[in-house]
Amino acid sequence: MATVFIPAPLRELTGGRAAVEAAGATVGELIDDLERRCPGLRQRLLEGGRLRPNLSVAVDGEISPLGLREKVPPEAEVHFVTAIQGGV
Amino acid sequence: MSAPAYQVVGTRPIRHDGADKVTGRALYGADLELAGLLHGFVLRCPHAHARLRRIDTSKAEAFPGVKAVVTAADFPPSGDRMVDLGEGETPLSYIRGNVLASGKALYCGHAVAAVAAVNVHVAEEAAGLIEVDYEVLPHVTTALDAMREDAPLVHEELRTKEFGAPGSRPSNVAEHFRHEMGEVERGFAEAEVIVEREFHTSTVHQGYIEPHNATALWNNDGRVLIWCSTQGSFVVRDTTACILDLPVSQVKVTPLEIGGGFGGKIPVYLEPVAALLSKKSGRPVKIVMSRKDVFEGTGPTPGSFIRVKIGARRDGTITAAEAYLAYEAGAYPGAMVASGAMTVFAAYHLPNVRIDGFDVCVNKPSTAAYRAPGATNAAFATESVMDELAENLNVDPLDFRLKNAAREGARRADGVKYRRIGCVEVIEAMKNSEHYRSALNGPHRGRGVAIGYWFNVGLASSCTISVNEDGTVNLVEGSTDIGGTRTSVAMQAAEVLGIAAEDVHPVVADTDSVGYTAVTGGSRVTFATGWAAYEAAQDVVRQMRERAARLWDVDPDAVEAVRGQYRAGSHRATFRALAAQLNRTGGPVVGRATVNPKGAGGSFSGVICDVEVDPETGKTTILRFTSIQDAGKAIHPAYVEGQMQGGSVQGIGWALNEEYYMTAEGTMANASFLDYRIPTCYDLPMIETIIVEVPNPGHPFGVRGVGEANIVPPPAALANAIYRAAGVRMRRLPMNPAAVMEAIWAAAK
Amino acid sequence: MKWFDYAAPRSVAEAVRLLAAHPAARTLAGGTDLLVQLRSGRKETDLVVDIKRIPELNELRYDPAAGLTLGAAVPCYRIYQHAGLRLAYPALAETASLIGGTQIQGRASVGGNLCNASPSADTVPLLIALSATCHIAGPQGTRAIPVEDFCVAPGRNILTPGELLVSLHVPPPAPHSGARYLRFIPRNEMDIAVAGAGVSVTLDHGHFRSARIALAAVAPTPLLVREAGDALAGRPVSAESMGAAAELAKAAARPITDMRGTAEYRRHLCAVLTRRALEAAVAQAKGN
Amino acid sequence: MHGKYHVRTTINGEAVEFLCEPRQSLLECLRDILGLTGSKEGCNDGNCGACTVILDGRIVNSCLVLGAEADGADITTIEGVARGSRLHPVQRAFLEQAALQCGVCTPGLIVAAKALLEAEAQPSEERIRFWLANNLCRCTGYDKIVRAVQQAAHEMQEVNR
Repeated sequence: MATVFIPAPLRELTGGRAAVEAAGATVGELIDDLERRCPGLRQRLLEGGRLRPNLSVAVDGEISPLGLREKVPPEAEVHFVTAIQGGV
Repeated sequence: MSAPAYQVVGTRPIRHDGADKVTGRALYGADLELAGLLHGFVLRCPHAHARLRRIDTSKAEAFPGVKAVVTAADFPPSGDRMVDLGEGETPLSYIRGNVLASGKALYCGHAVAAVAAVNVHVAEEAAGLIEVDYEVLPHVTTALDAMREDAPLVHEELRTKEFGAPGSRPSNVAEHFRHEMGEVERGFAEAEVIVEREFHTSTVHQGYIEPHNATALWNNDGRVLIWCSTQGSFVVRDTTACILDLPVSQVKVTPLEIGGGFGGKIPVYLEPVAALLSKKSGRPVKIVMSRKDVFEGTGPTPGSFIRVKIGARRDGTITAAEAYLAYEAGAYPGAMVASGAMTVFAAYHLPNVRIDGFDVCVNKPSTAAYRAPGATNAAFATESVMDELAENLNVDPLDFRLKNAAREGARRADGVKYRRIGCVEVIEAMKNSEHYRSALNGPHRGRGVAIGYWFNVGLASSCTISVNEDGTVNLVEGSTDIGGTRTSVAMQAAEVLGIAAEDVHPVVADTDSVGYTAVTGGSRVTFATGWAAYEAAQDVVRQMRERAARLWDVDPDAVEAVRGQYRAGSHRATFRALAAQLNRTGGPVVGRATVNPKGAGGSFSGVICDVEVDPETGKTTILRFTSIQDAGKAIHPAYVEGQMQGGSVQGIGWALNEEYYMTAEGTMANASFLDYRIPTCYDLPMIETIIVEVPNPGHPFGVRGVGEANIVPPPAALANAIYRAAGVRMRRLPMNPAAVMEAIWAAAK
Repeated sequence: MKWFDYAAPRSVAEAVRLLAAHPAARTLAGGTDLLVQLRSGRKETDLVVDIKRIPELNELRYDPAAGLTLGAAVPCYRIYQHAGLRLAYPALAETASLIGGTQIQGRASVGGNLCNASPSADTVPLLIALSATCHIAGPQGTRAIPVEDFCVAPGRNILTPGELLVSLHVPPPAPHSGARYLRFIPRNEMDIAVAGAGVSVTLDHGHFRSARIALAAVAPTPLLVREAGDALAGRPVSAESMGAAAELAKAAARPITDMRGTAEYRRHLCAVLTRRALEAAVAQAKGN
Repeated sequence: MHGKYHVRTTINGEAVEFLCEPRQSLLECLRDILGLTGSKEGCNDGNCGACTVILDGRIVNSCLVLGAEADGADITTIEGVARGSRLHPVQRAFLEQAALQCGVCTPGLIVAAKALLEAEAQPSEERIRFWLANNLCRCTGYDKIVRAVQQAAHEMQEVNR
């Protein structure tokens, strides 16, 4: 089971919880499991079957360019963060 | 365990492109000459906000010497396609709209049309004959004004994105997000001292000395050849292909030397325009921006309004922190407020924290990255409030920071856990420095400190290394080199190969000749491209071990390679010796690697500065300035020092004199290097540097990108020093003499 | 930049003829103001008359009895390289080394700075304080006017079409006299004065025999404040007397607010700079 | 087409003739007519110093000099600083001190520093910083540039002794 941290604006859908356990080998599967536990979350995270353009996903603290296809090791931590652009 | 003794890493070789740079032979974009070359000039909107009712280019097209005129109408339609160009997903219509305005011009300086002619004087005169029917609209130029209900709308169709739930009514706020951890209200209830302050920062520009330039040839075979000064040749290729609706393979970008960027040369401005002009005229077209164009028509960093509230107990432990960040995105969304939010409290371990970020469109040039984008604005607020808190708690400002410093395992406000970081080590290095321990005597003098963080990025890089028979190697990579990274990348390959850095010949190749390489930004080149060079060199070593095995008739696994010495049993050979026999042992050896590394360890930076403030004029003189930064492992120490000194002086300029001085009409009054005051040589003391090395476990040599964190602390450190020198807390940038004088008068009332 | 023709007359007469025949012509000395204005479109012309090859405009002669003759086209660097001038007029040498930066001083001339007639011109307040006179040649012959009357409005000088500033004349420094120009700029160089004060003083046994005070950037033109200088005549050299003169100078200022400073800040700086300039001029006067 | 002006100069020790429009600056002539692209345009209004050349012994911003004004003048550009294949001490010092990053301000700074060291043997740090105030650099923060000029001054002193 991975621990998914819920961004503040979405905690209304998780009964105020900041973190939710969920099962899944990839981020996509995790979101499907989350949707079962807290309906409405998927629609807030995805757009057209992909992560919303202004969102990134971090698995164990690492922003992943693979998005929904990123593998999620057991006991991992998953965060949905606002997409951050690099810069010099 | 003591750090491994490296042969090349940590030394200071002369940069490979040095001779060209000091003799004037180095070829920058504006220096390019091509047969039949035409010169372009871009006509820009003089109004802060205007509808483009009609553009009549007939007189310009008839002007003698003019060969082509283009407007946005010449672009293929972009529809609602989204593109990811290394800066996160963005609507193509926004990117294309910023290259040539269509429908509305959103800021003074917004490109409206372009002319190509036999020389730039003719092009400029002809551009003056283009008749544009502007319907001037009301404008708004600050975040707070733009957030009001009645504010003029920059984009009528824009709705505020709130984490997946778009707002219903039109707004200038493109996005609002919130990070929250723990219980903030309870935290503030436990606090015995609370400081809450509001801060304003002005729009500032990266200020690179080389104006943007681009040369394009729409060749007769349909390929678009581009030569330009950019931080991302692949970004230019992909963006230009998208805007012109061409397959990527049809665009080839050759990056020439780049005269500074600091994030401002990541976006695309001229290349698609030059390409269109070339297509219409059938000749190569070069466009070079004037300094005024660079200020008004490229991507400064956001002006911002920030409110920070921090509570702490008497024992100096922070119990809660809250931040409200409203950043000006400029004409198109994307104000780097997300990175501001991520770094505003990044230096501290906070149990209870809430951060609200607002990305607000205004009628100003569309902002681009500027060295740790968003972090300097935020740190100016946080580090000023931390200084006030330390004073209230009667504790040394560094001890107060040390007590709350973020350590490995601490969670940032967005929940992500820190890996090994050097925040504590940087603060301790500041405390133990000769500068901090030295006395500062004399009236009207003060010392200020501040710290800052940048998370750095990995992203993709490619590299190939081919071995020459004389034991040297040719290294091909795709990262445009602003600060000497050709050398810091070559050094990492040399270390693995066990040869001298001078024996590696690095080349920054065009987009046809090297694998995809992401932007030169996010302090990533020495980290990520360096890693690609490390892996490519390992690939070479593997192949050389096979060649030795063939020579000695042993199993390749039996061959050991240590610092360029190959051995198996009694057999011995140097890299050079093996290289000389490549033809006999199987032909050329080429190592290759592509990386998309994680683990780009963030870098912490600190500043100690002593100032004197003239009580009669408010002018701040910097007496002494020290920058401290964690580099993980300094590959080329002189270049690390150079990044720290350059970032510090940009931070000093941002703090003391740089601003976009906007007129009531929403135009920039000081679009020149005379009145946009970047620091001169005569305004500064030597910039002392202390390099801290807390190795980044995520990199073969422990590298942390150092390019950006160093610009973050200076404005706050200077504000804190000015407070001790003149007794006034400055909460608005720039802290120029007039502002400090007015604060002194106000305090005296 | 719009096209224009170029001419380089070799004599004053030839220059005057050219200027009279082309009312829209612009004279070019160092070019560090004119070329920027032509390029930005703030000024336009169809003929640039380069006056740097006319002998009289390149004259730089100091004679203890007659004083200084400074050709209008003499670039700043020649001023502060001239040993005699440095001794007799140290303030003028120092002011010439303040303008812009080294490269600017390689071209910019005091005559050009004066003809450009910017309210914040750095050399003009000091020339006023030193009682310099302008020698002008034109179709109707030559005339001389005090430098304080040369600038008439922001960017406009007194020259009529066909007239040419040939040289400036500065009287020899009186015994026990001193001068100084101080300006305030946010940076330490490469800046336009937010405010400036040029003063000269002549002392007589611990008292002021006379003083002249002129300000930059606080009026449509560089401003001679007679009453501030006259107020010092006869008074003892003291903080009070100099402070009073500084307040009079401040009172005469009519600054505007623009991107380089607010009116209130400029008025405040007038008093500070005048006092500091007087202190420096007095120190110098005591020295010789 | 309007008439062009015939200019005869000496550039880096060699006699050079060219035709230019009166409105073309010396910087434009060097770069676009003579192909000497070492001098750079950073602002075109005399505020950044990237176009610094030596004109009749004095450093000037070549963007604020008309090509026509250079008739009969002696000009040294960055291309003329090295002695054949041997770098000038200032050039070497800039490399050894890593006194450049992007390099676009480097030609102007080297020409300015060379002129300073030919006029003054051991300029103080203050003097160096005052002399170079017109040469803007955004990458280095100037520290290593000043040290490079000091190193070159020391070396040139050794050579002359």
